[in-house]
Amino acid sequence: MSEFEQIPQSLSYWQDVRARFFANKISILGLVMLVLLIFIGIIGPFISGWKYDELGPDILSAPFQKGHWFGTDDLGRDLFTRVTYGIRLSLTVAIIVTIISVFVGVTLGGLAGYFGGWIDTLISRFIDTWQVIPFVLIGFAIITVFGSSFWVIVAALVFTGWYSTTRLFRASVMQVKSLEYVEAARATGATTKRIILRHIGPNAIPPIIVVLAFSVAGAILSESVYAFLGVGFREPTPSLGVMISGSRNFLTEKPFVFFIPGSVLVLLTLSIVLIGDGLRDALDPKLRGVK
Amino acid sequence: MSQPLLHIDDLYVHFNTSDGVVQAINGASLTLNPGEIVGLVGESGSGKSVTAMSILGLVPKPPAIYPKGRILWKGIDLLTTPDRELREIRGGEISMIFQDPMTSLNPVYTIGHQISEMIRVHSRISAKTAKLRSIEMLDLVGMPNPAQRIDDYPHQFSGGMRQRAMIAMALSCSPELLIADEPTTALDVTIQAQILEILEKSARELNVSVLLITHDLGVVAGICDRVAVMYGGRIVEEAPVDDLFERPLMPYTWGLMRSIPQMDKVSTKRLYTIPGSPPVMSRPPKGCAFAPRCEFVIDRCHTEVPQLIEYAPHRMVRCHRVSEPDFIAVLA
Amino acid sequence: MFTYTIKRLLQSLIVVWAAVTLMFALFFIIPGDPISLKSGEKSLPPGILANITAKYGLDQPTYVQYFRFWGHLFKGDLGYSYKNDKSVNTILHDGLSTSARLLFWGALLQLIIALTVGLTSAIKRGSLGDRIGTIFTVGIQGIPVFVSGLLAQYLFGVLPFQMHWDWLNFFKPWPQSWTAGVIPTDSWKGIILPALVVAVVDAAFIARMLRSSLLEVLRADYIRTAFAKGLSARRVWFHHALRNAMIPVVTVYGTSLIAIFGVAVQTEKVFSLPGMGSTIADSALSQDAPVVLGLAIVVIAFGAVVNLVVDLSYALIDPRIKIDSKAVH
Amino acid sequence: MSEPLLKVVNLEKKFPIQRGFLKRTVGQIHAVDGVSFEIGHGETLGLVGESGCGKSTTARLILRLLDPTSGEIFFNGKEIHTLSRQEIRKERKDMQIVFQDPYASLNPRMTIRQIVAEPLIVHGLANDDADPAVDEMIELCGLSREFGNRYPHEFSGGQRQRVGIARALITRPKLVVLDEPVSALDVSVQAQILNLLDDLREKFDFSYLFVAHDLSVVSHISTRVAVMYLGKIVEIGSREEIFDNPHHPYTKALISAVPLANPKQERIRKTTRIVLTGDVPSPANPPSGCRFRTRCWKAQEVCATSEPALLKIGNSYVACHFPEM
Repeated sequence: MSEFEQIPQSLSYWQDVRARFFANKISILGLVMLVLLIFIGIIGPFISGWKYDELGPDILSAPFQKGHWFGTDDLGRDLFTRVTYGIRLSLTVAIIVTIISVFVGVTLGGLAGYFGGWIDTLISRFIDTWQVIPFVLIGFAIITVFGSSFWVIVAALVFTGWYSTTRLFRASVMQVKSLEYVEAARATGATTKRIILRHIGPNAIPPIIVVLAFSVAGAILSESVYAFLGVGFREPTPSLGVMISGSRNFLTEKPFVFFIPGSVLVLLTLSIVLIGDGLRDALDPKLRGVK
Repeated sequence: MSQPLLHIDDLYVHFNTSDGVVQAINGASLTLNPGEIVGLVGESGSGKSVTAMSILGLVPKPPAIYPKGRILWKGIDLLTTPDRELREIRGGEISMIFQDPMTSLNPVYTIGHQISEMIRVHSRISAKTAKLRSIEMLDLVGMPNPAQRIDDYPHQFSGGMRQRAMIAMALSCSPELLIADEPTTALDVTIQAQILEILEKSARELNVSVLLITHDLGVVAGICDRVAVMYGGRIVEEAPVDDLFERPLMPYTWGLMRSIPQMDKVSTKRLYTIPGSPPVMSRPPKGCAFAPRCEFVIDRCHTEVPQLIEYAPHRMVRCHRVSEPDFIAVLA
Repeated sequence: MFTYTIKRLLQSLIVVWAAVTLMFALFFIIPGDPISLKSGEKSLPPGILANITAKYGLDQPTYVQYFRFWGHLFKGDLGYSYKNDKSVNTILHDGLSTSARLLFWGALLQLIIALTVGLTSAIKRGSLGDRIGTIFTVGIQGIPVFVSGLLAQYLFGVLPFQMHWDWLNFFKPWPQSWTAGVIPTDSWKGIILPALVVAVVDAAFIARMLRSSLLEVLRADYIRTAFAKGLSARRVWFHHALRNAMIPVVTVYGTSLIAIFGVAVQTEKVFSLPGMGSTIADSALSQDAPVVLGLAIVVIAFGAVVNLVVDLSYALIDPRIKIDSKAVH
Repeated sequence: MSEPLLKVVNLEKKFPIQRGFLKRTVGQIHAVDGVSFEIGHGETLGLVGESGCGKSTTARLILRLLDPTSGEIFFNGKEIHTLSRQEIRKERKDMQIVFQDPYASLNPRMTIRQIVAEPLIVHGLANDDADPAVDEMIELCGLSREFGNRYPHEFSGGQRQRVGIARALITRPKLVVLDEPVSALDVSVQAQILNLLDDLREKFDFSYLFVAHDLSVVSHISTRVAVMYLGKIVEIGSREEIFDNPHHPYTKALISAVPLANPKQERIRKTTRIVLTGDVPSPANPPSGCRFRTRCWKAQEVCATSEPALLKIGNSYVACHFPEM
């Protein structure tokens, strides 16, 4: 049968996704950037020879002088050590926040999407309400009431991020649920568990992965914004937002104090956004088979 | 004999895609005379819609490229006509209706606005006159209460009524040719009967030529004067409608006609089947596009593309074996 | 359209009520302690303590406080600061004009940038400009507003000052002692830089959205119909494609107008503008709950109005919405 | 005569129309309204009608993919309408469905072999997709077993529909519901699938419920035909009776509207063709009495006031006050 000869080599969905992700130069750039930043974040504190809160005699010394690769801040602390700690802190907080947000999103979104009815109405209206509150206000409110400890900040970030994951997962489940192959699976006599695990789950996951990436980037940004405004982490915690906030007074004379943590923060979020963008294209079933 | 209205001359249309070059049309030729209703029949991917859209220059370039061929409209090559002149021909001399009346009308404007817009682009008349003309056209295609319904939006109409509005719009500037691309495929059979009746009646009344593109041989049999069959990007057979159905000469046409279940000859006999699937046009067969599925294939079919030859007056066929008397006897 | 407007208005009121209640609950589950704010660390005699508690109504049960709170709200009274004796209305009044100017220009610039970039990159899709635009619009999403604000100060203040590029300097006269960028906001040139910073982040996002929405609409059947009618490309683009492409964009623009407040807070801090945003951030910092709550209510109400306007303009763009709602009644 | 395989009595399905902020129910769509029919062993019932007539809903109700609002379904001696979700799940071994869209009805993350094996695994008839019965069924449906490890997107529409048929038949069901199985396919491929269905019926002796809008296809495959209009069966009878001697005006108009691939005959048919006026009314607000009366050329006053019952005329059952004889 000659018609079968035209069929190209068979790839599973994930093989195909991987191939398409790695065919995209920009997403590879993002991945390389992120890996480098994580690597620096892990080893940096061990190789710099300074502690992040260690006050030194050299105040605002320029990069590559007196044993400070990135120079020192106004208290003489080593910027390289602080920035590498900053990467660790940003990523740790962002990953914890994302895990909790996705957990909340998958649970609430899944409930609303799969069962519909009054559960869906309730959850959807709650999200509508939540949406008219600008995200900084939620953080302000929580931090006003509870102060700014690590877990309060995490909670504030979850409260700013949960509804977008919920909304997206709800839409995703509803879309997959209405697909004909799910009905086909029901028609074969498959159990609800099997339908969720084999048919709905695997097909609702791709959008979650994209949300995951953007949620991490969003949490890093929000954390730094809270820190910058003084309602997040505070001195001497080496958050990138704290460092940038402290650099404002030296913008004229010692701009590197701003540019170093600033560019690290930008590169960190940018690399994740680029990966997320690449993932979105690679996971899009409409683009499947397109090289 | 007078000049043909439309003459498509050895047209090639290719698409540059990420999957390679898709050779949608590989040398299609077709002639249309004034007042004629011609059917262009083919399955999905045969290139029939691309041919139709190429006439009006509606295929986006890129990805489309035109390596070869001409589309002569009253002697002018539409492929090289500058955009400004082409725009006057579009809608003014040649107009088109599409398969899906649900999506072919802009959802944010009223039907009246969309018809008047077309009229006013092609003639210098006032908005008021254009509106009156729109109502007149809707009345012609059998829309009830056209004066009121003209201010309704497309989503307030049924599929059949939208297709009527599309026909009214297409005929509003008195074109000489109407291209109908699968005009009834998305409609129910009782609505299809309405639309075909209106299409034929208004075309004959206004003396408009029609190029009717469809996959349904029944639709073609009902209203066409002449039929061209397309397969794998080429016209494989062209004949007056009675001749084609009575005595198909190309194995594809022959097979197609025997593979459709016939309601008037109720029988549980097995249908004739053409094996395999239509060709993938990014990797078309080297010789005759139908060769891999053909029951009567000979070696030459795989290596050499047959020419479209005039087998008898007005009967064009593209098949290597058409000159063998025995072969013709088998098909009959 | 009238019934639709009324229905949407009622919905907005319910949402505002719910959001304000949510904020109220957050603040008064664990009431902020005005006493310690007023007195510092000193312990007060019980009589004075009771007076202060009564002044802020904190001796009442929560539901009484809640109803009083709404009662005051209806009279337009947003409460009193714990920290100083100013009313929240006065505090609001002080910051409102600066913030309003910033947000107005920011939102306007945002729309202009988004439309220009989105449209041109869709029309010239695949061109070098489009590709640069795409990289730029993706990249900008990775830059927090306070960083771009400081960067703007450096590029349009510090650098021109040091290099004597006066034409590029937005900060004339150069401040005697540079702390944060103090910018003369009363001039047109003064507000444009912070407004640009406010505008640019979401403008990039909306531009991307508009681009993909336009490209999708251009594949629609009715666009093909429009070309087949003999319309010019310009007419098809602006009359037929743009209006349909705006339908999803309007929603995003609405959310971005709500989020713009968060952007404004950062911008005001970076440029040391005396607006509502800085006030609310500082009040949060000093745990001055009534001020945060009072200003938050104003912001939420603003957000609800924006949502309402967006929904109504949505109905104006897309006739399917208002007509469907009419069909039900 | 023995018990029929499937017996449907007075089947009804109403869908609520929900609107607004709190999703209030503002009306009902009466998709299926009192449908009764039987399918005998080895028989093929064609269910025809235009879009929105309720034919696909009927098919889903029989399989309990949708729960009926009221009515009874007897299948293979069991009362399907009373079964719990657990019990109906087991019953699906004996009643299967093939869907219209061969692109949407196959899970893109599963290989052909996994898709075809799923019903066996679900019903505990096989442990995994390595079961020889799977490859056998794949080949029986005209696909090569080497392609069992491939994914649906690599196949053409006709090939995917073969996969859908293989999945439906692997448990050797007694009843197979075919919901527009060939309407998404090209003409030349459609014949292949129709022949395959014919062959399989001969080999395994199932009953088919063949749902379609295309009368030519239905006339080819069915032994009996039921015609639906706006949620009701207007005529049901043997294939020959329906096509040679239709009694209901709607059936007559429907048959007359189909264009035949025969120019000479078409020219004659065109002069006598019954072209119905107007559109099908909304199922949310159907006409009183006979639902077809708004488009019927024979409608009288009585058609608006009283609903015609399905009565025996000749060898068919017809719901009309003024049937054609």
